[in-house]
Amino acid sequence: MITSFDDLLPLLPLLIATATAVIAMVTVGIRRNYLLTAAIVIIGLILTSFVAAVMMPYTNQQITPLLIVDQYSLFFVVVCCIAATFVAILSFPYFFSLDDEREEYYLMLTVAVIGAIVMVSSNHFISALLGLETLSMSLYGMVAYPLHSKESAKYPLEASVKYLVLSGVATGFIVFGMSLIYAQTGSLAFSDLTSDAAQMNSLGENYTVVALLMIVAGMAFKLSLAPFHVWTPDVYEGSPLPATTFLATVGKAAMFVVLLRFVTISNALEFESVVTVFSLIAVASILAGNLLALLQDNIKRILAYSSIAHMGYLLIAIIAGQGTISNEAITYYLLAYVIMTLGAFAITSVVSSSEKEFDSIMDYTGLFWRNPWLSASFIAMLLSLAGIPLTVGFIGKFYIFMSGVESGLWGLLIALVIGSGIGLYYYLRIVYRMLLPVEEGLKYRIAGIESITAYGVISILVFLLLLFGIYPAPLMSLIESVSSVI
Amino acid sequence: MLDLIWLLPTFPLLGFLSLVLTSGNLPKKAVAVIGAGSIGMSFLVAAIIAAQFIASGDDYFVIEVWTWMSVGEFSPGFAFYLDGLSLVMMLIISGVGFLIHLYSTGFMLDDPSYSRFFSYMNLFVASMLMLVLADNLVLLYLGWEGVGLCSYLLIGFWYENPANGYAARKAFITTRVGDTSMAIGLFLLFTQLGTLNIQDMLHAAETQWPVGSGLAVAASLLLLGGAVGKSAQLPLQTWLPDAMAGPTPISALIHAATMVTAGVYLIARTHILFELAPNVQLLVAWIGLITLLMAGFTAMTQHDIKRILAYSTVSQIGYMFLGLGVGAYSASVFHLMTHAFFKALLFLGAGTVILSLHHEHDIFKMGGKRKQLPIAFASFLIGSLALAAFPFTSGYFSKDEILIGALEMDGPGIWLWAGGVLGAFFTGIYSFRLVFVVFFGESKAHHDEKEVAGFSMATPLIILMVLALFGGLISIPVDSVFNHGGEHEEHHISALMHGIMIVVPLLGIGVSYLFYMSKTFSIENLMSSSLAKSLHKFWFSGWGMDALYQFLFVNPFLFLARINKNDLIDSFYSGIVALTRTANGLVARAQTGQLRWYVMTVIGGVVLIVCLGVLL
Amino acid sequence: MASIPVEHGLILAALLFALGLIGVLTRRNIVFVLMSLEVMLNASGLAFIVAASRWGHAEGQVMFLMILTLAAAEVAVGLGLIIQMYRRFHTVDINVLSQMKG
Amino acid sequence: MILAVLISVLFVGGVLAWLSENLDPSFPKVVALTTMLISVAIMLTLLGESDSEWVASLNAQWIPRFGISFHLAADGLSTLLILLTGFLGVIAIGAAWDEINDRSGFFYFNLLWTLAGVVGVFTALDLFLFFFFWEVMLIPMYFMIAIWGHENKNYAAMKFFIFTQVTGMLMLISILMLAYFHYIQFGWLSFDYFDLLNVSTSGTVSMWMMLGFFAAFATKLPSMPFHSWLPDAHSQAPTAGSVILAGVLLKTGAYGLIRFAVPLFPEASMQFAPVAMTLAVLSILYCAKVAFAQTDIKRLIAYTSVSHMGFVMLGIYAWNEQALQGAVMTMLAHGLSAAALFMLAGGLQHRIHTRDMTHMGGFWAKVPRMSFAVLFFSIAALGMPGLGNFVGEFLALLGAFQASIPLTVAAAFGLIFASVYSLWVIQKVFHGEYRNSDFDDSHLSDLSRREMVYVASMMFGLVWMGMYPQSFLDMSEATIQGLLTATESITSMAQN
Amino acid sequence: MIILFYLAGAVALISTVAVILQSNIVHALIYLILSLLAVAVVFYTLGAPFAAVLEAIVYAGAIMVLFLFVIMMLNLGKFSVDQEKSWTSGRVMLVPAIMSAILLAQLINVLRNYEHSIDVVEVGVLEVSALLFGPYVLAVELASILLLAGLVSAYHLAKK
Repeated sequence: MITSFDDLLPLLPLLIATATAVIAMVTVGIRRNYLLTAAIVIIGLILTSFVAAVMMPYTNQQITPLLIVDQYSLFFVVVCCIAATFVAILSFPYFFSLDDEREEYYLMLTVAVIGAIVMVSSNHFISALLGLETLSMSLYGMVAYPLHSKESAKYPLEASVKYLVLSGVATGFIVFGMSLIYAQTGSLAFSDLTSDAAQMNSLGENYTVVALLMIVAGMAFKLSLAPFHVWTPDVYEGSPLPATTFLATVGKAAMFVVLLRFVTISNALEFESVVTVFSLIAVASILAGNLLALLQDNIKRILAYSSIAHMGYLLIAIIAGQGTISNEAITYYLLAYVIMTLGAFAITSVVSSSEKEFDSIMDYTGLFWRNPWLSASFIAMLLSLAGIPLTVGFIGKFYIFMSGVESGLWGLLIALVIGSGIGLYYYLRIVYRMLLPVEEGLKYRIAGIESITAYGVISILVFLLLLFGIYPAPLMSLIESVSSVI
Repeated sequence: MLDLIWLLPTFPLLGFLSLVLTSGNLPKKAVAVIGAGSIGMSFLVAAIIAAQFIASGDDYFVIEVWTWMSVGEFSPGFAFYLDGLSLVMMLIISGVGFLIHLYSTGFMLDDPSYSRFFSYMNLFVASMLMLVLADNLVLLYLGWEGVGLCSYLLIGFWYENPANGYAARKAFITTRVGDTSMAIGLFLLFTQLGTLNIQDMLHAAETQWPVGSGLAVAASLLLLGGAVGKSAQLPLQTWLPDAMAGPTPISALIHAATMVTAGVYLIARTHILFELAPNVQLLVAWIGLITLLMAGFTAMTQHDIKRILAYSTVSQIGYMFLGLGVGAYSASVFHLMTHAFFKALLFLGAGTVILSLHHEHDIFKMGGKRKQLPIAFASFLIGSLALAAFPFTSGYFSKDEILIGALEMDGPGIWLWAGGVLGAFFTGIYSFRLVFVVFFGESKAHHDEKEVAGFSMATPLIILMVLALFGGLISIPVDSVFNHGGEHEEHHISALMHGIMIVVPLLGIGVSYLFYMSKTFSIENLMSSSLAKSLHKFWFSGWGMDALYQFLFVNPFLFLARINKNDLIDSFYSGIVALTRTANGLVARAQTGQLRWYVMTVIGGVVLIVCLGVLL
Repeated sequence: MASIPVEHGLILAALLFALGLIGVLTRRNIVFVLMSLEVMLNASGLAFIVAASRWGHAEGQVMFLMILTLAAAEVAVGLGLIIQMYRRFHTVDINVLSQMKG
Repeated sequence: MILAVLISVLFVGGVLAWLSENLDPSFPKVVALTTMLISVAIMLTLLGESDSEWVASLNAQWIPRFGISFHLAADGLSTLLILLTGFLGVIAIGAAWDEINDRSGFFYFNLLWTLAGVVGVFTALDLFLFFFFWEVMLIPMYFMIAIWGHENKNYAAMKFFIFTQVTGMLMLISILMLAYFHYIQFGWLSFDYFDLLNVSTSGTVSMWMMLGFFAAFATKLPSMPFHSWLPDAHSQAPTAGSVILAGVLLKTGAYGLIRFAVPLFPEASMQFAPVAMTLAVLSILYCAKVAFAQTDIKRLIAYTSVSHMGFVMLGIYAWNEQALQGAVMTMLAHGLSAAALFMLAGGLQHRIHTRDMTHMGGFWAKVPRMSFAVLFFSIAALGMPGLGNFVGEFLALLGAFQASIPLTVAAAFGLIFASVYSLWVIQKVFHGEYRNSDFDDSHLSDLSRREMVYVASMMFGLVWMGMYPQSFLDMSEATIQGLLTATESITSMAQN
Repeated sequence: MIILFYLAGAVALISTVAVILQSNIVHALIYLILSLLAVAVVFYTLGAPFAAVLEAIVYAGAIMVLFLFVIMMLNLGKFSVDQEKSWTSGRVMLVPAIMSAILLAQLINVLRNYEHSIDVVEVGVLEVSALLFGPYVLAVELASILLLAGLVSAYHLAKK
């Protein structure tokens, strides 16, 4: 129950985000102006992240049973909001010439961020569900956003329908699983499922395991872990690039935080069969993701498949949950994943627009000689995804390895090695394309006045990628302190 | 002056370097001066050193120029060791070497690669001197490999013809087999005795190993492997006849006078080791004997003037091995020296013949060249007499000593002696077969050619003729090397035996005369039977050894190389790649794009993990 | 008061859930698919109500309300998509939505 | 501090070379050469200091969370290899001087960055840092092959990268395990070499950890059965790339074995030594045989490299003074001879646009100086005494003989095979009759003056190594003695 | 009450089966409404009258009417009934049925042990409201955001 100003204060980021949504909505209602809406949203999101960052050291408070505002959630509020800001900035040139009403997109984006903020702060079924669905609901809209446009290149409708139906099924599983757990524990908050109180119903372990796994299955779907990954490439490909970016970064990160909190609080790893299933899922995701990407020619699909594999890597750290650094590993890797995925998509989206997306690797032939800067950024992102030193992706992978070693997950580490080995192939394929001699003139514009900010975003991301890859110590100590609260 | 012994290999080395660095830009006259002059300087120094050494009366003299490498206990140096044996060797090498260089200045005059020729020759002499002067086995190995390399380079000197290249490679690789054996022997010696300094090593072996001990046998066998490779003895003798592909002075210098005797030198140098392994030493004798007989047979069947000489070289080195095997070391070294004289003479004579007759090698296309090629005739006559051990020529003394050594040996000595005498009979036949066929009888072709023999070519021939005739009178100062301890034994050989040894070569010459000069007997008759034909063919091919090795080693190697050109292991990795691709195909088939199938996989996945969760 | 075994209520929910699944899996008409999804969500809601009454809580009913909200929103968006799909393809067959694959 | 400066000079020089291309296309090579010469000058300052102890040590905190520090230092062995790197760096720039005209800025950038990574590898004393440099040198090398390579460059570059990267990850796992053991035994995390040396490991675990390191190093070395990336990489790489690859990059594997794999896990290494030595012997013989069958000249040389590096591994796992010194000498000598051969083969390819030996023959008449150079380095490669390779291989075999007689005897057969393939190259390319029906010989010219300088300097190096190897042996002696002393108790235990 | 629970449950099941088997979409919708109403009765028997009322009004009422509107808009006639029949054959049903059956079997398997009877206590609108406007007030607000998201998305997607 919110009784005082003290209870409200920790909600400030959420409130600012909501206010942003409201202001944006009202502004659209009064007068449609693309630039204005975008500006409002971007400023609102920056403000949100700024406030969250300022609050981070001081705040650790449960607000009503629904939300926990601690350093960890605030850290991810910052991550999600900054990522969303970047997406918003990238969206601006992308949708600039869309022959449709463009302002609602920003509205959806803001609402989706609210969903993400709720998710990262939730330790309760209701808030988790509401946050998740708020995010998904906006994403349905964002994925299908350009469907009225005549020149819309891809298949936003198909992507959106697929996402909606499959996501609905997954939500069904999550909700049903929650109801089973609620029937067992009588509590809607995340709670320890191994405690005596939880087990007193003489339901046996299997009941708990089934309930847990149904929830996990639903979450795994949202994280596109194998065998629930089939939707990923189609949705990534069909969506407009900024929406894909958002889905791949904020959507995944927020969901993973929920999974982490859920697994940690419920002590799910105490059940051996759950650990086994997690391990199988991890191995399957790593192999399936990397194998699927192997001969793929579409960059969005490659990144989709690679995200499957990356989620598999992250799951290793979840499984290593008993260790001391697995939470840090997850946090660092998630951050790394957000940075590099955002970067990779940012570059594809800079050359694309809502009329024409350049997402085949053939389109990037010889980019290195045309625009070395852009292409070098892309190579950096890809190498980071592949986990090569000097990049944040390497430190992330280092963390995962460390947590795996600490918990002795040799089988999973071998899968990780094999997966990364396969992964190199398709990342390098793209790199190699860019290094080939220039063919006919470029099909796309690589610089426009409206893209200046997008280039700014890319530079910031490259900077972060290298900074966190070469001098990760400050970030590590921050993450060490925020992860300790979980 | 003894301190300057390092100058010996240095002069030729400088000659080599200056010729290489100028890379063929010098005029031929300058090349000749540098090429032959450097060896001449060496010889001069060698002669002075020899005189001083003998005058000093010391047993040996050592000087280390610098430490080559020092790793733990292993510290071979660039150190030279001079005693009677190396003294003889260095004199032969620099002396005969100088004569052959001098001859070459004329012989090679028309060759466009004049400078290259002399650079290799100089390098050879430098290496060979290094070999014989080395005070440790590693340095000896340096020279050993160096002469092998020069041999390779010079056999393949006329590189346009692939056959020459083949012969060169064959020579190098065959000897390398022996070298490898020797290298392993070095490892063994160092591991067991802790040093590779020859004298220390021998001393240590003497004190540590009892006679007949396994280690001594192993070590001496491994060294023997090196020696038979270099000296073209069984079973590694096949390369030498092919090595005749090089220019004739090469054959004279490397494949007759010096390099091929390196094996003899090695065994003589390390004879203490061999004495510790009497069985191996006996094996040396038998190898020598069998080789000399086999080569003798083969020499009688050849047509190529140089190949006949090559087989005779193999055969003569067989004598030296025989001598080493029976303990007549100084006899062997003595034969080594005389052989150097008369075989160099024969080869250089053959060179004159070949050059005069426009590179004609087949003796049956010559005939009656006595008048046309007088100097060559004289060389051949004297050389062949010495070769056939005609009484009181140089070859007679040395061969006699070896045979006497064999006779003095207990046990199988008499058999070895008998074999050696039989070999001498063959020697008589094939050496004079050559003389009779080439210089007597009717002239069959090449009627008009004049003998090519300028001053530079004639002088060495004449000097060598003298040496071949009277070289047997030289006494070599090797007693201190071989007779450690015991007094020199007097020969107690019956007159009958002496008689046999004198008569048998003459008989050989006589037989040869009957067949090839007076035609009393006809070769054609002899060859009419099929057995004789196949025997002839068998001997002609060098007892089928080439074919055997081709079958045993070369073909399997080529076969293996051919079938595995693309690296089997690489296919393993290609297999992994193919597997990955197949896996990709399999998983990609799940991405149908059909929504209902997607739902199916999702629900199937839930069913799967729920079942797994319950069952596990 | 009468007493109903909890498992019966939950099994009823599970049955309805399974039926919903079958519906999603088998129907090609997208409207049916959406209806089946509603069945599934409704089944989950039922499960919450059953669990709530097992504990005598009101919280389960709050959750039910949230599911209701969620279902409503999903239907709204879903139907919006169906309209667009029909406009474009003049069919409600979901198999037309399979242009992306591989 | 010197080392940090050295590495930074290379990094910065690389960037400058790239940027300078915008000013004038001919600038990059000048900038690169200048950078390289400055680096060599810096390297030479190490010489004065290095006798036995670690010099130029720099130890700064980097990632305190994991006890990772930026720890660089050089001892005799490192200094030797750094000098080799510097020397071959200059040579490589020379090799590229005429060959690379296209986008040369980026080329020299990659070249210098690879060298920076290599220097880092040779000097890093923190295992994380080591791994970091280990990977850093891959990427520019990948670019070099992928951009300036020949017809099959994509495949070759990819193969190179994947092989080294995958095994590198295995090594990373081992490093982490070791660090974790340190944590368990001492209570704090550390990746420092000297800290990790104190970790006592035993049994199966230590064997697995050792194998992780071994996999990475054996791939880089390369040894059977991890060698198959090398022929492709070499044959496709541009000349300078081959020079660096053969001359320096392979040596990092051997260096890793000497510095890390064995000292960190002496017990496991001793147990594993027979296997490793067998692999080494197999490499020597098998690859020599495969080399003989090749018709692509660069591929052939590549296989010979594998064969020669087998001697290095043999020497390392024999683990006694002669063997180790032999391994080090072989590394140095092979660095020069293989680099030279690749440079000459590259030059040949540049002139006649083919590497297929079946099209060649009789070049001696056309290009005598080049032929002589190839002859010289082939002879060196086959282990001619008086040249560096002999000293290395002889010492390695001599040492190995004390460890295992049968394997050494088998390895010695490699000497025969070496002569078989070396002479085969000479025969195919330079001897025989000249015929130019198969290629365009209009550019077939003899070595230029500049090339002569490079070739001569390498010849001089080999002769120096062959005639007076003591100057090199002395430098590495202290290191080797130190390693032997450190592992003495364990090795002697294993032998009893 | 108990009988009513089972009766309503049976009705809900049967009508749901009808929904998934029906070819005529309007009929299916009406079965669905019937099913929802039956579930509403179940809610009531379990002592949740507020939920029952909402189920009837919002679910069976509002949402289903939304469906009906759309079906009318799409104007799916006789043709679609035949099409539906051809789409739903026994073969298509088989695998899904088996999979669902396995899942169901698992659920029943684990639920079997749940030996607890509900003592039905009525938890009415008061208690629920107290929660909604007490500790769960944020949930209400968030639900509004969720609806906002749905609203905006649906608005954008469904417009002409």
